[in-house]
Amino acid sequence: MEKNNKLSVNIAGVEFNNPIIAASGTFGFGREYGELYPLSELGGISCKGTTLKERPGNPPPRVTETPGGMLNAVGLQNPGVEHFINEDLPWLSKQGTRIIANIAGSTVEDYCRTAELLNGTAVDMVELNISCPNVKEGGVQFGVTAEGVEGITRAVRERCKKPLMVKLSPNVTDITEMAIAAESGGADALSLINTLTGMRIDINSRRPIIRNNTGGLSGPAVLPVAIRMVWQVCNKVKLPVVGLGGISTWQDAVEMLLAGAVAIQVGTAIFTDPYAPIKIRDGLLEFMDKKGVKSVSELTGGVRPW
Amino acid sequence: MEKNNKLSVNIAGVEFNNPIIAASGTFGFGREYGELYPLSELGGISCKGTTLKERPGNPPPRVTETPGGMLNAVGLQNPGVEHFINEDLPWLSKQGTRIIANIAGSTVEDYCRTAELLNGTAVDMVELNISCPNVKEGGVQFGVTAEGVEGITRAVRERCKKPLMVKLSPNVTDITEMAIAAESGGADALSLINTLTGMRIDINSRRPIIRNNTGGLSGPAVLPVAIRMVWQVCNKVKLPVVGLGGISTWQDAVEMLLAGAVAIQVGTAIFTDPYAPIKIRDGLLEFMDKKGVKSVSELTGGVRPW
Amino acid sequence: MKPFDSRQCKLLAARELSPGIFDFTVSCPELAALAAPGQFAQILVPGHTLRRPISICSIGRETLRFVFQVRGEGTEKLSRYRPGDDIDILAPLGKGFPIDPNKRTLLVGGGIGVPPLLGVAEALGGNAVAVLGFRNRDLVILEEDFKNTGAKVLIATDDGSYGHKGLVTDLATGEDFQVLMACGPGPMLRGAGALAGERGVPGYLSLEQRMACGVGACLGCAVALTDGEGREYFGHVCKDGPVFPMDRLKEV
Amino acid sequence: MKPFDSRQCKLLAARELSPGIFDFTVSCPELAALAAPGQFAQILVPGHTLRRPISICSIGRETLRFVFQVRGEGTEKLSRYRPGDDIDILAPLGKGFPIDPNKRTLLVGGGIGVPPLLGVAEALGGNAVAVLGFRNRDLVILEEDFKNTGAKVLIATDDGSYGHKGLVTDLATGEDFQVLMACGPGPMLRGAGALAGERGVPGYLSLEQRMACGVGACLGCAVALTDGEGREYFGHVCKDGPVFPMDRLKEV
Ligand SMILES: Cc1cc2nc3c(=O)[nH]c(=O)nc-3n(C[C@H](O)[C@H](O)[C@H](O)COP(=O)(O)OP(=O)(O)OC[C@H]3O[C@@H](n4cnc5c(N)ncnc54)[C@H](O)[C@@H]3O)c2cc1C
Ligand SMILES: Cc1cc2nc3c(=O)[nH]c(=O)nc-3n(C[C@H](O)[C@H](O)[C@H](O)COP(=O)(O)OP(=O)(O)OC[C@H]3O[C@@H](n4cnc5c(N)ncnc54)[C@H](O)[C@@H]3O)c2cc1C
Ligand SMILES: Cc1cc2nc3c(=O)[nH]c(=O)nc-3n(C[C@H](O)[C@H](O)[C@H](O)COP(=O)(O)O)c2cc1C
Ligand SMILES: Cc1cc2nc3c(=O)[nH]c(=O)nc-3n(C[C@H](O)[C@H](O)[C@H](O)COP(=O)(O)O)c2cc1C
Ligand code: FES
Ligand code: FES
Repeated sequence: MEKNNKLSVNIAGVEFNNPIIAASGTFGFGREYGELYPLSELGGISCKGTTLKERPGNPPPRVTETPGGMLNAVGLQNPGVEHFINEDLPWLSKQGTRIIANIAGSTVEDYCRTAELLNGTAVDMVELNISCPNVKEGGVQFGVTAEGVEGITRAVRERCKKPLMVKLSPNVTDITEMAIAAESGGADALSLINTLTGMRIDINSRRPIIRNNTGGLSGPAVLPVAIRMVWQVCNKVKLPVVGLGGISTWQDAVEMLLAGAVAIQVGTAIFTDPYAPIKIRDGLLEFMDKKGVKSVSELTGGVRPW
Repeated sequence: MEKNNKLSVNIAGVEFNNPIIAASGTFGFGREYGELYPLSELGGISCKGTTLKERPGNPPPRVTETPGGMLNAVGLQNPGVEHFINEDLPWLSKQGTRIIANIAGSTVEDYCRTAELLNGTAVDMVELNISCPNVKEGGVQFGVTAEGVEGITRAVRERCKKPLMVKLSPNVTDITEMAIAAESGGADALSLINTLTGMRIDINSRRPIIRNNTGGLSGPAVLPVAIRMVWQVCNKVKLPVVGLGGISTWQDAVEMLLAGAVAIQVGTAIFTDPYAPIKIRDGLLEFMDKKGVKSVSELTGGVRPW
Repeated sequence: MKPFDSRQCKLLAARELSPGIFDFTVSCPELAALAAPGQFAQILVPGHTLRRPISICSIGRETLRFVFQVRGEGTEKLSRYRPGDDIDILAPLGKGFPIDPNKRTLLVGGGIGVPPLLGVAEALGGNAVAVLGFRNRDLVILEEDFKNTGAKVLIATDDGSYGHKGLVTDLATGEDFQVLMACGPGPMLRGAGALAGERGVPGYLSLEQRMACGVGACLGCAVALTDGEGREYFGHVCKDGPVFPMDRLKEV
Repeated sequence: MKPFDSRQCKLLAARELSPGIFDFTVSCPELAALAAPGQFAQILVPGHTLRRPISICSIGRETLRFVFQVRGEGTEKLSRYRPGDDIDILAPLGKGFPIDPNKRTLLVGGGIGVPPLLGVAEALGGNAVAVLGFRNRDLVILEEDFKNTGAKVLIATDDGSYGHKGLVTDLATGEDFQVLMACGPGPMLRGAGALAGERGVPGYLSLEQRMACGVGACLGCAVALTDGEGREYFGHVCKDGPVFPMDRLKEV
């Protein structure tokens, strides 16, 4: 797609051709869906979460369906950040889209070193995943207290030369506290939401369907929670917010922008329809044309609360 | 329906004919759905939340649909506990089902006085709603900190002569903390979950669809969150737990029992199908017969985690 | 006997009346026997948590007729049903119009608010004047059906492409009536209410609100009412309405 | 050219082969042109977030055939599709069986694991022995289809109501083969693996796992594999499989 100025957005100094970003963990490193459309059609790709060292991930089953959504407990399976830099990034960086590295770890130092290794690379932005609920030491412990969020954000901020986006967990009492903490810690942007922790049980075997017992809920079911949290956060912090969670149609994307997001990520919807991000982008553009909206940023925060 | 011992359950000393209870706020005071089937078909009814004084509720719209669920912000419209006692309870108590009074308030003293007024009545159990997210002073402030939960539970416990069930909010970082706090405060049972706070926006008017801006998410979408929370809570406290949130089929009910619930409540599913509670009860019984389960309590907590 | 119930009803006939407006006749002897004009049904669209409220347009001996407009996902899916399919219908719900065939009745309808008045015209057995408004000629629906009831029928369109150009209430100028009943968009209801006020006759307005249960149990469909003493409170469209005496409404 | 894609495919023929087992032929020239035996499709059931993985049973010039069993909500809804309906299919996915028509191939199939082997038999052009197991006579499917490929076909049932009574692997006793390919329930796959081991021939097993993307992007469908040096790691059924050389599997 040619650059369309109506759709382009700037997030923490990084220019995105359009506000549609593939969500971390649902799009791999772009190779598979890259068979279906040029990745340059997307504003950006948030890559599968990567860690300092390779991780095997959780035993299967790792995914299952739920009403209007799904659970996953992949457990951060990934070949390690160096493999990402050497094997995936060279190809990815030639695809004409923005590359967001999504990083996770077990200790603050892990996070920092992972971020450092990305400093000299073609990555456009780092997304700090402090909210993965599916690994024992997957960072969620950093993501559910204000001190934890601020601490890890500050530590990574000091060693990371890329724009830093902090991805928040919805499994908290007050999401705005976490957002404020990330802001204080020096985040350049926020993304939310990650998955809500859930569980399903096979009534015949009496086993949890997900081998990890619990997994992360995503998909349309969580959309209202995501819209609410983005709206609350945007009322409290000045940082640009990338909204995600359950977006599967262009209407959902418009809602998310109106709630305050500068851009959106699409995750689970891609499993239902691999072309979902493209359709969302096209629908958004058509809506803007119909409503005479000149730039997608005009939609951001446009909700008029009662 | 005749008493069927296979299905009967005892919750905090109260015998229920079967473990299917209508959830508060979705079944009014029983009169409407009582036109469709004898209320004695249900194990019990948790009545619409009542407060010390009459409350007008929120302006409309109060409800809307979401993917796999709905939002509501009724705002505790109710005629006050004395009206409930004088006008609804006499009729309700003759219907041959267990009556749970769901109470809310703005101050601890409100809760206590409401509970006291119920002491001498035909109510079988009191459900403490400390988790209504849809009113400014609807009790949610008591439900999201351990101190708050323990404090209000203890205060009401002292003045309430009925078995006391505390209904927990899912909008917290760690539901088990709230459960433990309710246990310490003297609760006889727990019910969970209340609604997850969510939001939808009309993309044409740019207005939140719910006049209260945010509302509570319920329905199938939340089932995996509810199953997870009940499972977590049952691993931490000894109290009987009544599970609810998204149950719409007998399979969902079995899952909830396996996760640890002694009984279940059905809410939003009634809007989709007024006969849902009856169908769930019948399906549960059939499943038990097929599997040779002699008493529904055998299912409680039967999940075998990995 | 149950005053309402949910049933699987076979769709007997389906027709697109005008672009995006569908006319369904379903077989439901038990529900039809209970129904009165102005009541509504809660129609289940599988896969959706909330049923869709749709007014009863006309009541046959064993059938109900519904006319609905595609507005979103639910009505869109419904419009794809074909004769022979089963539809899960919860009906009849709410309070309809207080019909008195001895009183000359002005029926004021606008757009998709027109269908619920057809059952009223039928029940009035000719003692009605129906003033019906539409955006343009292509959107005019049910004119013949109204004429067949024996009612006097006057049509207005916004653009004048058919009938009178202008407001539907204009059409009532020369008419005599003892009671007014209206269904349609807010501004039209306000106009109808004003008209009833001018003429000093009782007015009944049919309202809409987002609903969950449809039966009065959830308190979802609030509407601000005033009681006899001017005290305000929230009533409910599904149980206290959808038809309200206009003097009970806090605002239209 | 795209190696896989999602398309709206018209259902051409639908048949219930045995109780609860359905046989669908869909029109999809582009996808059929890309498909190989043992690959699978991700079929969308509207209203469901995750597609359902179903193996390609047989590949026509412009069609694909799927045989599936109703197991839950998704397959139940799918079974109600009628010829003329469109089905959204993402295919062909994964790695199929490594077919060499010059090698005598033993096909070991059990129950709903039988259909994916039909395409293999067709591609082998007669150089196959198919040993197929079912619970009982009523559940036997595709026997004629396998015979029509020119393969030798032997049937076993658990209760002996048709063919040999007992294990499907028993049927291979007198057979000579250079490679073994199997699809079916876990115990049968283990038996087939053991058989290939005894005979010292390569074995290929088709596995199942719960999936989200179906294309290798989400890492949902993990399977424990071992590499050449015995090091263990998680591969993925949708991309590295569903067909695996048995010596790569950590366990069956
Ligand atoms: C008592 C009553 C009678 C009605 N009679 C008719 C009729 O005869 N013909 C007709 O075409 N329409 C009628 N409507 C309006 C009709 O209910 C809505 O157009 C319909 O619910 C829209 O559903 P959707 O899935 O297409 O839209 P969506 O926007 O996808 O619906 C989302 C949610 O909002 C609700 N909703 C959206 N618009 C309305 C509305 N205007 N009123 C109430 N709920 C709404 C839906 O029911 C659903 O729960 C009536 C409404 C009420 C309250
Ligand atoms: C590569 C592959 C090929 C397959 N080929 C066939 C085939 O040719 N014919 C056939 O009848 N079945 C086949 N299956 C199994 C088929 O995918 C499941 O029976 C089906 O997904 C069940 O869906 P449901 O909605 O009926 O069940 P539900 O239990 O309602 O499904 C819930 C979720 O679990 C998943 N699921 C449930 N069982 C399985 C399973 N056994 N494998 C993978 N996911 C599952 C569903 O896809 C869905 O996401 C295959 C599976 C795989 C992985
Ligand atoms: C299979 C799967 C894997 C995921 N892996 C990651 C991950 O590695 N890092 C991360 O930050 N989020 C991960 N997520 C969360 C998503 O990026 C996203 O926050 C969440 O799914 C909500 O968005 P959605 O409803 O659009 O999917 C994963 C989600 C899924 C479904
Ligand atoms: C319209 C509506 C009104 C509700 N009112 C109350 C209430 O008054 N008190 C309360 O404790 N919970 C109330 N709830 C929450 C339900 O009792 C229940 O906890 C929640 O809906 C989740 O269950 P469900 O998914 O089965 O509906 C209400 C829910 C709905 C949908
Ligand atoms: S919709 Fe439930 S009270 Fe009217
Ligand atoms: S299902 Fe996504 S990697 Fe296999």
